[in-house]
Amino acid sequence: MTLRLKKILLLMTPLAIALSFATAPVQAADTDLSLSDQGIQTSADGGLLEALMFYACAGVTLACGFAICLSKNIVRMAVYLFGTLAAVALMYFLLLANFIGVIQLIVYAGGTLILLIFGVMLTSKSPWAKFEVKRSELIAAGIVCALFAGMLLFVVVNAEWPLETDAVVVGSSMTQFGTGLLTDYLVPFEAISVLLLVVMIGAAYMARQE
Amino acid sequence: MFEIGLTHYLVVATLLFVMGIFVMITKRNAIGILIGVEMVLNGANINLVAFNRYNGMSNIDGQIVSLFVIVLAAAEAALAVAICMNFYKNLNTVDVDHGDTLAG
Amino acid sequence: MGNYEIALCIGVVAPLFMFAVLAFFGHRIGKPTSGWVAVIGVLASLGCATYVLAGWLSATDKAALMATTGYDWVVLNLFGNEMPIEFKVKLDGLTVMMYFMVTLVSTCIFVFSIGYMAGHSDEVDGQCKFHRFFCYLSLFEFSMLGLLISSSIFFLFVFWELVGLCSYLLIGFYFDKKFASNAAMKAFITNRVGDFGFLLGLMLVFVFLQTFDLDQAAANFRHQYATGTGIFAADIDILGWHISGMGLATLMGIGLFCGAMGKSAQFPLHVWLPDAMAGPTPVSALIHAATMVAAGVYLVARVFRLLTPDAQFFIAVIGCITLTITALIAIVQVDIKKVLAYSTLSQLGYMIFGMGVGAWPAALFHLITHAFFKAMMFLGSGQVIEGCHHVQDMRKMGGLRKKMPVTCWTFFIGVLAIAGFGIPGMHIGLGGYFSKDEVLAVAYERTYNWEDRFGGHGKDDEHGAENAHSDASREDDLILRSGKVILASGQAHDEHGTEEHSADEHGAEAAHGESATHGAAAHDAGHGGHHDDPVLAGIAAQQRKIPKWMFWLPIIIAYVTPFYMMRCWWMTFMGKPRDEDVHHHAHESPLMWAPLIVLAIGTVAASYMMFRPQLGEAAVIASDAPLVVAVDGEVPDKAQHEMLGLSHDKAKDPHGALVGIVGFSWLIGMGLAVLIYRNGLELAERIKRLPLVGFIHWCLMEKLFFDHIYDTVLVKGTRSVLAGISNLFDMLVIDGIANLLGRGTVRIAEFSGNIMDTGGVDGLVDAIAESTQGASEMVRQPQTGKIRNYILFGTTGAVLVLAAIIAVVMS
Amino acid sequence: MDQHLISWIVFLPMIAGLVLLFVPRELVKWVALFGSGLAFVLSLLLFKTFWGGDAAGVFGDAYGALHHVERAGWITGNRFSIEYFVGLDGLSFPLFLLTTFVSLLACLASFNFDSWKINKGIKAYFFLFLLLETGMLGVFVSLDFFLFYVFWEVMLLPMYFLIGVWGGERREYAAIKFFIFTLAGSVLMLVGLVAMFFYSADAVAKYPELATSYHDGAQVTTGTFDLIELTTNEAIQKHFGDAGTKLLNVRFAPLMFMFLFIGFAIKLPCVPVHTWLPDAHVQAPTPISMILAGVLLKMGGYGFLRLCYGIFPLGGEFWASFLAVIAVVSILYGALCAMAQTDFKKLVAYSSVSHMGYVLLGICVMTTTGFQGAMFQMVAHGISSPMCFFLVGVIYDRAHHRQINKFGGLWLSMPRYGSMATLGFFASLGLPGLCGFVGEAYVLLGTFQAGPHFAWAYTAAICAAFGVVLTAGYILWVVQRVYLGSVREEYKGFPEATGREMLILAPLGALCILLGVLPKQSVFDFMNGTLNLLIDQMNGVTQMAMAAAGG
Repeated sequence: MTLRLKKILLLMTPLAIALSFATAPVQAADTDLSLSDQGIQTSADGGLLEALMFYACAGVTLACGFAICLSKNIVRMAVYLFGTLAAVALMYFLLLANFIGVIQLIVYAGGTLILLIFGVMLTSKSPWAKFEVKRSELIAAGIVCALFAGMLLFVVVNAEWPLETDAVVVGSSMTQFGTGLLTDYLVPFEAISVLLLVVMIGAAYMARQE
Repeated sequence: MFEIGLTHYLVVATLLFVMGIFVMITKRNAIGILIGVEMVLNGANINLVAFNRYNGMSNIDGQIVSLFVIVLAAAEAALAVAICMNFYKNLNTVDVDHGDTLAG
Repeated sequence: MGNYEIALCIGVVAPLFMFAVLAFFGHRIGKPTSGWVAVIGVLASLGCATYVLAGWLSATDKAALMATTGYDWVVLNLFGNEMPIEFKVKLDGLTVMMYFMVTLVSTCIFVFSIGYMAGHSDEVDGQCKFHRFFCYLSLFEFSMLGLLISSSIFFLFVFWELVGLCSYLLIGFYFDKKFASNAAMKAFITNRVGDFGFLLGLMLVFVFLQTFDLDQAAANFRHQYATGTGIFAADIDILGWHISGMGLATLMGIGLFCGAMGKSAQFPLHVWLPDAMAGPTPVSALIHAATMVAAGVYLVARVFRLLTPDAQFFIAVIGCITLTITALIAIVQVDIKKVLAYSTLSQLGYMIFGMGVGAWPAALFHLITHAFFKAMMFLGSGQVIEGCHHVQDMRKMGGLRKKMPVTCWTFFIGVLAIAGFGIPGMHIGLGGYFSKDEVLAVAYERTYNWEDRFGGHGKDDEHGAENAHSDASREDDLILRSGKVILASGQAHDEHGTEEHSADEHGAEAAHGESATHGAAAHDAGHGGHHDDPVLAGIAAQQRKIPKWMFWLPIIIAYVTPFYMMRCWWMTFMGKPRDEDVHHHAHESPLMWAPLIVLAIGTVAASYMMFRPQLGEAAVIASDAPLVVAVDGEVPDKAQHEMLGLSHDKAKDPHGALVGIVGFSWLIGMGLAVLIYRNGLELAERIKRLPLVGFIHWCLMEKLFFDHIYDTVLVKGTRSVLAGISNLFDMLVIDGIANLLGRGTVRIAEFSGNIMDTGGVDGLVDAIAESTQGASEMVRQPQTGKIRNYILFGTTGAVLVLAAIIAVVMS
Repeated sequence: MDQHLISWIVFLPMIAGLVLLFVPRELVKWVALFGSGLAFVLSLLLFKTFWGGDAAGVFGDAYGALHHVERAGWITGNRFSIEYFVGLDGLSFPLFLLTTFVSLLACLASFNFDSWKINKGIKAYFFLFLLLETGMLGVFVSLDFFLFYVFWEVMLLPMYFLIGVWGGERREYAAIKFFIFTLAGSVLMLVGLVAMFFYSADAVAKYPELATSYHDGAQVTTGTFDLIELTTNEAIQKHFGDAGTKLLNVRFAPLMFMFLFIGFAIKLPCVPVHTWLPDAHVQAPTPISMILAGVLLKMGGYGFLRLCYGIFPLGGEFWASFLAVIAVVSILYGALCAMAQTDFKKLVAYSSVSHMGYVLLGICVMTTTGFQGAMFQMVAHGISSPMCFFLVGVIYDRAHHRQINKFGGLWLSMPRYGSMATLGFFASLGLPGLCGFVGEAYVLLGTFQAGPHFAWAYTAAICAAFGVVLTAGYILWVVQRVYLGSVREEYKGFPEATGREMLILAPLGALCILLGVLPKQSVFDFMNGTLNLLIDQMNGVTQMAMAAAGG
């Protein structure tokens, strides 16, 4: 099982990255065009190509998530997690949220994941340390989660979402972010920054050797 | 089928979310739990972004919120790893099941 | 109460008095004296007996001697009527003869026992059992005489049991010996089995004949037969077995006979008698040869009038079987007392058989002669055993004739008597020659001459004429007898008179009210010759012909008997001594051989003197019953009542018809024995080695396996299986159920009790506290402190909330 | 004194019991002996009345024929009156006398109290003993059902303690078993008591014209506990016997009969409620076994005659076949169980079951002879079985065990005792000339003559007669194993029966012989009158019922 997932992962990841970079310029071009106040109509649906890419990303995301669920080795989990995060990032791109996608790649793949690996390295005697879980717990968790998933999917599928699919992309997302952060979302932004500071100090304090 | 809509993303997000929960429940390694948390957050993020996208992109509130989420996730990760190291220092393990000294 | 009754009663009570004396003061009286005390008692009885006998023989009107007054022992209640159980002295020819015989024999035996027990009494243990022995003997004497004089079946039963008790005590006299106590127990229980039948008969008599008095019962029986009422109209279910009328009457007869089967050890209850030889030899002589075992025959003679043809046939069959098998077993016995025991059984079989075929006087005659010579032989054997220091094995004996001549020759007389020694054509013979052969003759009549005999009397007469002259030497005997016949018939008439009278009384008492016809009916049944013919026809229709084998088996045994008796005698006294030691000790003491001589004389006398004619007269008693098909092989009817003494002239001389058959059986049998045992046992041993003979010998040595079968099937079956099972059932099931109920109740009590206790207010408080605690416990349970569990619970909660929401939305 | 003779006899033991609480320990047994002895002597005075067969019965104008009557209101209310009403008739006199006699001997038998395993509390023992005697005497004399019940319970409790405290190894078990069994019976009796009271009230209200009382001729207006009234009053009998009278929707007479019957059957005892008997007997000390076998069992039979058949003859008719089955089973089954025992005392106990089966059989066929036989059997068994139990007790005192198979040859080491033992066991074997025989013979004859009325009677009589053989079997077997045979080493030096023991055995043995030889003078003359009257009464009721059914 895990072997096959590994192969899928190895096949899919570079493909996904390539595709993402293939689509990126289009966006960039848009941004350029938007500057000249005459937008280019782009329909919401990217057609077959978009579909294929979505399925690829979804597949990689879910496959890696599943692999995380199954694997017992913490290092492998971290690797699979990287796959997940990357695939999610690509999905952001497909969702026309390039900035978020980039942030995702940088912060998660770059920061958090490394942090995790370090945590692994520092804490476990052997990086391959395994902690067995009782089968009963597994079954219980499986059942509960299956139910949860089932219900959520039921809701998700059956709900009528107020959609405006004929949406028009206007302007660059970066400017919108800038204005947004400094106008509407200034207070949360500041709070986050303070929080980050506090976290940095706290983490340093906690992790230090006395 | 090839008309990818909101629902597709929501399904993926849901599954990822649930998988995260599953990982949180079934992994005794603190780092493992952290990984589960990350998955959950990612699932949530997918939702935010997807709703944003399919609400006509008139504004990007969803993306901003998801940005905040990512940041918080990073902070949380940093803090969590620090906690893990403390945990390891005190109990000489990262098995969260040994962290039940507060249980009555 | 006439003198004779008083005399008889004194004769009965005297031994009882001596019994009391010995019981209480015996240990003080001391060794030889206590024996003489007992002898005084029995001598008193003998005196009374002689007085009564003399009076009886000389009396002209015997009916006047019959007891009239009685003593009401208890008063039963039957169907609302008073029914006394009366103790009345029975005074008739039979009683007088038996009484005299018993007292005479027992006197001799008492005297003998003094000498005998002198050697034996101390071997039980340190203390002297001498007086106890005579104590028991006196008690037995009392019971036996009481049995003889009791005129009611109920008292017959009472004394019946008492003699059984004495037999038990005396067989088990050496009760420290296991075999002795076993034998005693076996004897008593076997008798009890017979008495069970006796009780059944007793109950039937009580309910249907409504009296226990023998004569009264006979009268009622006759009346009921004549009128077809009472038992002949009865129709009852016993053990799910429907039985009525004549069948019920037969059952009654057989039931009464069962008692006799027990006491006189008839097949299949014969097993106890050989073992009873464990008792001291005088006891064997008195109880198990002369008197008690003969009581069975006496009982049959007494209830003869209540027997139906079928019952009689049954009796005959039993007797025939018994006399055959026991005689065969006797051939192979080596213990001298065992030989005598089996020969006793065989002779008892002859008597019972005689009763069965209707040879009433002959059987009783044989009883008396047999009592004499068998007692004599037993005492002889006792003499031998005593002399040889308790050696009973004949193979160790031999050549004792020089050491104990008196014993030897008296014993020889006994052998001759039992062998039926006699010279046909001359009036010379001993015991069996007259008594046993007469039984055989009657059997012959019943077997071959019955139809034409029953046809009519004319035929009888010429038949009688033709062998009337065959034996001139017994004519005088006949004359003697016929001299009494008139009296007999007169007595018969008066007896009927009394019966008619008592019958009337009974009619008055009886629940069913044809008392008017009753007396008349009894009268007719009693005298009326012309009335009898249909009755007789009815009987003839029912009565059975004796099959041929039942005639020929006794004949064959008549050849076997002399053989084994002669064998016994020869092995003991003749030939060369086989065991020097034994032979050396052998001796005999006057105290012990004197009684032998008396008994020898008695044996000879009994064959000739008054017994047979007296019994012939007494036969009137037996014959005046409707269902008795034959007395002395004759149909009893009016004519016969007068003719009784004479009427059976065919049967009178056995050797008229049977001279060729049994006339010289004694000679042949004894001769054969002499031939085989002439010089030692070698020839016998060689014969024994023949193949088939060997097998037969083995079977006979094993007593045809009766003991084994009874012991395994009945005794062990009852003791181990039945008793064990019921005991287990009792302990496990019944007691178990009881305990179960008990415990169940206790449990329930505890349960409800607890509820009561904690059901109060404080209990309520406790309950609340407990429930709170329990709840908190329950709540506390999932607080494992494990984060993962919390997540799980949280998720579960989410799932539930979501489910709720979905449910609400969907609905 | 004379007009209160019975009360004196009944309560004298209790008075003695109270007295002995205040005397020094060594005098206690003598006081007890004096009490029971005086009671016995006084009861001998009763012969003055009963001699010569003048035991005219309970019934008819029979108030005068009940002897030594004492009656006084005890608990009286406006609706009911419970009287202290005692008296003697032919039914109770022999048993009354038997009770005083056996109690005296039992008291004598307890004289070696100090040598018992449990010899503590001699005062308590004798006090309870005398209380028990009072209870038993009271049961036999009381003619008021309520009083009867009270005495019944009074007798129950001391027995419980006597077994439970001074008994053998498993005494508690035996005692509680005895108590529960008997109590179960008496509860049903209590139901019967109440029901009979109220139904008698209905009866006198229903047939006032018939409800003339038997003693003063006045009309009975309320319900009554008076046993004689219940038996003889036409109104009550008519109402009880009426097919329409129902309780719990069941016919009254059979139901009530069964209630009372069960109570008495447990006491008798008969299969299958007999199992308390072997345990109680085996565990109880010897004197108490004597009392149990000699007197307590008789209360069952007495109760049958006095209550069941006196008041509910129709119930007797109704259940006759059922009772006969029980009786025959008891006879044979008890004998077989006895045969299987290895414990001497248990064997005697089971033989009691067998003998009491004859009592039930004789009663249930409802013939005069049967009743006489049953009564005689009770008296005879009351003589022979205490003797047997005491005989067992004697060797138990010497050998300290009761294993039949471990004995042997005792007659050699103890000749006098051996002779008495033979006498006693042959008496209970039913040998003619001894007391056991007459009762059995009467019962068998009485049963057999019931044939025309009950078709099964012939079979029952024959099966019962077969019990004679079994009885001989087990008695002779045990006699052989214990008394005959060669004496064992360990029993060589056994001391001969002491004077005290012979003093107990001799009267019993003498009575065994006397009753066997002169049954008429010794027993029947005293009770025949009453039994005849009882039978007449029963027949009258039966005919009345038949007439009612016909009309």
